[in-house]
Amino acid sequence: MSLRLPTGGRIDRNRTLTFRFDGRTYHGYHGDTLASALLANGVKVVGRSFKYHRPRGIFGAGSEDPSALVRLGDGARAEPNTRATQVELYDGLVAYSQNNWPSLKWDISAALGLLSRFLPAGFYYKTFKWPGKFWPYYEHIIRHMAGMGEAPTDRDPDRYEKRHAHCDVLVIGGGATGLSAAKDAAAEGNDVWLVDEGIPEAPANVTVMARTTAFGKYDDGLYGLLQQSSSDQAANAPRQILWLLRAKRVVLASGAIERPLVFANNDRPGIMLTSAALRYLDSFAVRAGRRAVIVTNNDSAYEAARKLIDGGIEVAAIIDQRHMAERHEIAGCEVLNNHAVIDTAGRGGLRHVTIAPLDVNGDAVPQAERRIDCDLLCLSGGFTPSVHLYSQAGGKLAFRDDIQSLVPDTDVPGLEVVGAANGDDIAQASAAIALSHAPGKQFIDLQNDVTAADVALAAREGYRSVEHLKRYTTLGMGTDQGKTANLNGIAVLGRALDKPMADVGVTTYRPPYTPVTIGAFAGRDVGAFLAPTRRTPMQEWHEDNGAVFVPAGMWRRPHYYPSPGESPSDAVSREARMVRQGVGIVDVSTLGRIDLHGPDTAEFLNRVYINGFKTLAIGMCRYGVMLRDDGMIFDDGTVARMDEEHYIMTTTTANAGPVMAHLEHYLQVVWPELDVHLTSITDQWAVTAVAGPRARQLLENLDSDMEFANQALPFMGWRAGQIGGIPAQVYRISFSGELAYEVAVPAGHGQACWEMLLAAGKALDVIPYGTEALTTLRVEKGHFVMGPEADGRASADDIGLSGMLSKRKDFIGRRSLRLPALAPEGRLNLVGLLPVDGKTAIPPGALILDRATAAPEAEKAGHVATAVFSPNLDQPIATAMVINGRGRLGAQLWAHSPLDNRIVPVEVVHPVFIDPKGERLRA
Amino acid sequence: MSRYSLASLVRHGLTGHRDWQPAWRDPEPKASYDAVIVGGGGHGLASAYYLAKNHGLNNIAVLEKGWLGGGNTGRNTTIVRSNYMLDGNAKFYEHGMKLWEGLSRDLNFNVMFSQRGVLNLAHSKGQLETFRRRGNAMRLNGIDAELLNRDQAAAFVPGMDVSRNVRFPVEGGLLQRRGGTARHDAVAWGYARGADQRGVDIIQNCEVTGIRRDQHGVTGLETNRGFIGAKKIGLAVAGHSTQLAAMAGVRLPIESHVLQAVVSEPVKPVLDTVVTFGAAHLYVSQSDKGELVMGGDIDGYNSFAQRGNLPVIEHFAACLVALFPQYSRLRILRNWGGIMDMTMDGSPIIGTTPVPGLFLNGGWCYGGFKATPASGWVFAHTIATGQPHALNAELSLDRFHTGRVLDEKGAGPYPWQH
Amino acid sequence: MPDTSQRRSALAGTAAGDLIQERADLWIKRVYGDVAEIEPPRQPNRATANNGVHALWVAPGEWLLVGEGEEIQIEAASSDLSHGRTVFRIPANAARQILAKGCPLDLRETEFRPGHCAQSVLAAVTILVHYLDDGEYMDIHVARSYGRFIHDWLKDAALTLPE
Amino acid sequence: MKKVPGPIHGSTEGNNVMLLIPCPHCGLRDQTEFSYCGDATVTRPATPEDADDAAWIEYLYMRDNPKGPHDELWQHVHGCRQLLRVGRDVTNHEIKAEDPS
Ligand SMILES: Cc1cc2nc3c(=O)[nH]c(=O)nc-3n(C[C@H](O)[C@H](O)[C@H](O)COP(=O)(O)OP(=O)(O)OC[C@H]3O[C@@H](n4cnc5c(N)ncnc54)[C@H](O)[C@@H]3O)c2cc1C
Ligand SMILES: NC(=O)c1ccc[n+]([C@@H]2O[C@H](COP(=O)([O-])OP(=O)(O)OC[C@H]3O[C@@H](n4cnc5c(N)ncnc54)[C@H](O)[C@@H]3O)[C@@H](O)[C@H]2O)c1
Ligand SMILES: Cc1cc2nc3c(=O)[nH]c(=O)nc-3n(C[C@H](O)[C@H](O)[C@H](O)COP(=O)(O)O)c2cc1C
Ligand SMILES: [Zn+2]
Repeated sequence: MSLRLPTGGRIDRNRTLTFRFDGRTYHGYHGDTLASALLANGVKVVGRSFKYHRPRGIFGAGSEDPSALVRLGDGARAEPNTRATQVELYDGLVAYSQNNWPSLKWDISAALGLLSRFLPAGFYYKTFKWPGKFWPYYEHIIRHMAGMGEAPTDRDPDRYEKRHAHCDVLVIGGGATGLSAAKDAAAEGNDVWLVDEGIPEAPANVTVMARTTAFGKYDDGLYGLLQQSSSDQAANAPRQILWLLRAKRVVLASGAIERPLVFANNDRPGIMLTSAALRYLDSFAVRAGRRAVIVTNNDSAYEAARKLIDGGIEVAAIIDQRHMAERHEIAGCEVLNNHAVIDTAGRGGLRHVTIAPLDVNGDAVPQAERRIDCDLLCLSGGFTPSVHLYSQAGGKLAFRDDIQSLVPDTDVPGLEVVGAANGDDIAQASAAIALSHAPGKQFIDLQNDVTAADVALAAREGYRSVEHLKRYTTLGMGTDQGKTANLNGIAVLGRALDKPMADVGVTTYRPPYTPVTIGAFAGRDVGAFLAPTRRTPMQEWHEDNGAVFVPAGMWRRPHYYPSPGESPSDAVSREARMVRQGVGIVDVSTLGRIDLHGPDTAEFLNRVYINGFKTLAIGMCRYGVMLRDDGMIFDDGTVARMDEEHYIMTTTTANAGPVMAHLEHYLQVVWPELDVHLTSITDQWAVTAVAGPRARQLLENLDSDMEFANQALPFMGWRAGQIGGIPAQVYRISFSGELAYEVAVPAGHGQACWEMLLAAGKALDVIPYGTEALTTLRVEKGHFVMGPEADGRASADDIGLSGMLSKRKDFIGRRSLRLPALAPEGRLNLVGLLPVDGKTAIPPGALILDRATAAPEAEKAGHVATAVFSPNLDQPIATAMVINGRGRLGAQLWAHSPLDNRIVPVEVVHPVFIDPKGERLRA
Repeated sequence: MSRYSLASLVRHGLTGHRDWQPAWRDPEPKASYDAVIVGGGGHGLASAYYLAKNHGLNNIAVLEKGWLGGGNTGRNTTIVRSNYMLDGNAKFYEHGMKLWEGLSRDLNFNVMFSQRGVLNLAHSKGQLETFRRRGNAMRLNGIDAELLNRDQAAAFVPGMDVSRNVRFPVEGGLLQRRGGTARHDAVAWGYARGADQRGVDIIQNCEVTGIRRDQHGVTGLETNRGFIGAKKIGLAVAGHSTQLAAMAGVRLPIESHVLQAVVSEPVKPVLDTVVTFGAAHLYVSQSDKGELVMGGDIDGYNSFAQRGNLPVIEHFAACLVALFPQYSRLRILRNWGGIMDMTMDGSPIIGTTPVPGLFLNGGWCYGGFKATPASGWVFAHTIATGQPHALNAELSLDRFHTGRVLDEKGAGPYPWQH
Repeated sequence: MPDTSQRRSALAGTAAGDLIQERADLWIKRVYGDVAEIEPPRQPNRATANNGVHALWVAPGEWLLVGEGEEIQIEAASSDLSHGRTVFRIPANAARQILAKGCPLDLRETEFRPGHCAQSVLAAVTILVHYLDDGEYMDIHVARSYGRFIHDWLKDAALTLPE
Repeated sequence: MKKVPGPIHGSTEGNNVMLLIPCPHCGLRDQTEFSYCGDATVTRPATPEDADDAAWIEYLYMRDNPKGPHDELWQHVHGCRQLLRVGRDVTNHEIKAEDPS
């Protein structure tokens, strides 16, 4: 009879599926897992272990399995370290064994096993230190030996989704306990969700989520669920869905996981958990072996034996480690009490086990050992309640001696643990280890190859805390997180330290319960959706007209608009020159705009800016600078007074959000008595700056009811009217030092306005310019900006703005100006720099030293803030922050850029290079 | 105490490893010590080690409330670098880098310091210029730094997506080749073993609950294992500095925040360096065991819970997939958090306090693992001599009283923004 | 008064979808303090409607007026946001499924009903969801500069509907 | 005139004390709708000019940073944009139900 039974199981025998493992073709049925199908085909070895590269087989039947890890799929869909026990079989599935070379059967690194006596836990801490330079080579070898599967090298073609959901009751686990809890809760009229890693029964009025793991408990009743798509799912369906479920009440019915027993060579393929062997029979009609031995320390083995026998598996013997007066009887099966398995044999599978009686100390008596032939050894070491999510939720555990396990001990609000997860209905068990002196390795963690000897060594060397044990030996740190290993580790450590298990403690449970795909966590936040992109009302025009873009926060702003064949720097120089000589327009819609309404607005502005705002007249604007309370410059911009109680503030692009939050904070928390309403209106307006000596001419060419002559619209004035039928506001504000206006229209008319401006300027040779020309113009004019000059460490005085600091009122940050650190002496000042030779570019990001060579101890005099080529001065210029810079005008210093080996002698000059008197902007 | 070497490993291998000695003793606390360090993390242990080694003190103890290295030393993303811009930080961290380079041999314990390079990616011209300034400052401080353009960055990190049509294209980056990673636990264990060998009492499961002082200064500590006298006390309790300082009546410019980290399932070597994504906050490297180790921003609110929430993890994952779309199918294996001292200027505090005999080592924010050797070195100096070392002179607590803060990011007194 | 018919949509140049319609014809005003002309909801998360003008609670003492026809004149101080927002109208059932993919609001029918509104976040962008009284549609408001991004996002999220 | 509402009362509905942040206006909302704004007990000197250096430094830089209940400010940035005072236990992130007062 083949290993597959003719009847039974939850498989569909009418749907035969073909799959390949390590290049060979096999068949299975719909409803199989990869593991059950491999077992049915007699495949025993499916991979190699982490450290010693020992053959590894199928050990469990679900997420607890530490060892049946394969690579699923090819190419971009390859998925390393996949647990064969949880892969639903589908037609055409391909899988490969891992961690072996050249093949699963003949693995070179398995030779390491021979050296293993010199490679105990933590061996790498003790060696490879000498000679120091060799470490990279040693490390290279260690890294290649370690790792498990291979990561894919191509972009993941699949789609992942994320969903927010809410329910009254979440039941985790669809076993008998979970099902009845779900039914009860639904009967009470609750909105109930039931999730299970497998495919549970589906009661009425319950939202049942199959193939769904509750992987983590987070704050606010939030549970992370990972739903795996079924192999039958539609092609465009997401591969996995990560649910963010908020449940008012949670029932944890996650069951218990069977524990292995510890003895020499307990890792051979063919050795598995008894519960797994039963699952393969029940669910898949697969016999995990033909002739079995069961080794146990509890009563559950006997019922299991009957079921195995019923399923057609010969059970040669039950080896019960317990010292019991009475022996259970099972027909056709030898039952031995007070015996243990002390060794196993077989290459690429199991041939026989060696058993021996135990002495009074629980140690095996080697003289009395004997062999039993079998190809399946079922381990029945008791059950460990799955308390992971309970522990993540902050629940505390207590050790229960009768079942040799940790169980929930304290209440967690909103979370109820029931069934086997709570330690209920679990058979009494004795200790999971019976020590033998057989020479073979006694594995505790089958994935990370941690043995009982490693645990004992750790204890001997002082790594006695259970957390030290874990980190020194890597016990429980594999992809299964020690679901079958940790309790046995605690038991062995307890023995080594001569401590009861209850006093050993347990390592911290952390999410995820089973590993969660990175793509699922990323969900929809991939590609263009990684972060929002903002568009100005004129974005399309910029795109259609060849702008090169630069990121500015969430925006992408035109950097420059190259003409055909023009280099970037030529384009920028042309744009900056054209503005100074003629007229240019630039999209400044990204600047933050805030509407302020209310009777106390003037008072509020007065407290927010360093300069006074009470005298600002309707129809006028004022430039202002804001500080943080620690005295550092926070932002700058203009405020226009629209009406008696209505003002509009502009902020820098990057700070639009932070300034709004800053204002709200002071308004709501510090000065709640002020009656001011704030609304962000950045998105309502499209704003174009028109700058250059011909700016007024351009505006006058428009079809508008506004007048732009100096008397009608003076510098820092604003007017409202219409342009070509569009309502508009025109502000006479300049950041370039030129005659300039900002034209604001409702956003939906932005592009039309932009086009009208270009048309009106056509005869004037108007050009659009980008942010790089804007930078060039403002450096020529000596304007600081947030970032390069005011980098969060600059005071108003540093930037040369002390004249603006009002002496007549208090304002945010004023008090800090009296702190010793803000005394002017020794601070960095904003200055201009010119190359001494008049032509060498000043390296951006250069440090300023007062000598030509950089001795390591050289005191730094400052740094270059913004360096540009000025087309209007026809030479490189820069702004810089220099210690006591204002006192050093005319001095020669050196700009050092060791990154690209440049040293440029520079002269410190006043930062305003063009029109220091401001005649052009008032023209 | 036997030395660790290949020879000793072979010798013990032949005898079944039965004769290895404990890496450190487990002594009962004495009634009093010349100096007591509170906190058995890397910093506390390194301080004790250098107090013994450099300053000849041996009547000293380290008190740890839990297990050695169980604080942030045991839960960080292990990045070691000295790529700081401001002098006060740069010189200090660079001293640390030099100590790292000889640490395994000095401790006779392989801390697996791996100088695989730390690459900070830039995604705009502006960001690259900021890096340029930092790189130049580093070079002038004698620290290695290279500015990579996009092609060089792509060559340095094979497999990274440097295409133009992505949300945050890579424009280049700042590389410190001498930067890298180290085996975090080994650092704690190596220092503990070294200190123990020099006579330091390392006392685990000993929680400090109070600090006693008289008019002259500190006199000792209340602990769950009784009173322990001490002439000098050094606090190195990352995350809990405010609590311990408060026991002596000292208030600090520090808030505790949670920083999370995650590891993926282990895979064969795919990433040979440390990469940080500049457009949002993510750093990633691959451990010698094979996991991708990732960290990023703090959760952003005060916390002592040592665990965080999902939004941050979702963000790590999104950033990783942006940089390495091929890692999307790998899985997160574990996720944890650590409680960190966030200072008001983002820089650490090491030095004296207003209470005579009480010294503070804290405020490490995101970055104290790399500081471990340097921090121990200068803290030992400060405790032994009562005066700060030249390297921690600028890292004094006093700087907040004058406003002379050391704000690398210019973010101001909002710790959750540093 | 801006002529809404000539307003250029933030979505100009993109393909329109069937499911997700832009409401380009609305006027929108944020008003502060007492509004005599219309009875605004006193309760958060609620909207009232009079003669085609909806008043949505947005903050204490602040409402959003959203209208389809002639813009009503009001005495109280206000900020015009007619051009500053992009509004999507989506059949309620689809909206619920789409929003669940990125917005943490509890939009279950039992919780979020016609005449309700709520401000929240979707893909890191502030949104306002308004469940129209007819029970058939939800309006989703976003700042105009994010209009294209959110449109793309919503369309992409709708690709796999129904599930 | 706006005021910062007093301490907020966490919901104990369904026996589920949670970090869903209770906005006194909008109701229980997801944390991602909010931004953290620091310790609410820090008070800015009413007349900063009269504060001595020590008092000003206290306000700017020094924090209690209690390990336990923490009175803090959150702003409902993606909602009504109000700043709220929230009592949260920073050891387990629970927002405490407090007596209405
Ligand atoms: C997720 C994460 C990632 C990080 N990544 C990096 C990185 O990549 N690179 C980097 O350089 N830094 C990183 N850091 C920061 C770094 O981990 C820390 O700055 C550093 O480890 C601090 O070391 P320490 O010895 O000061 O503190 P810890 O290791 O935390 O040691 C302090 C010890 O004090 C003990 N203690 C506390 N209170 C008491 C008491 N009352 N009595 C007795 N003992 C007490 C604690 O139990 C603890 O063991 C990261 C931090 C985290 C959380
Ligand atoms: N003989 C024994 O010692 C023993 C041991 C265990 C259980 N049992 C018996 O089994 C019966 C049923 O027990 P039960 O219902 O408590 O447990 P169960 O093991 O039958 O069911 C638990 C279910 O939870 C699922 N699960 C666990 N963690 C999950 C997670 N994080 N996400 C999603 N799904 C998860 C599992 O896939 C499993 O289907 C009980 O009556 C008990 O007597 C007996
Ligand atoms: C660099 C590094 C690598 C880690 N690798 C693993 C790992 O491979 N497997 C694992 O389970 N945990 C790994 N961890 C996480 C630890 O298990 C643990 O979560 C962390 O040290 C925090 O401790 P705690 O979870 O006990 O609080 C790693 C931690 C660090 C810092
Ligand atoms: Zn709100």
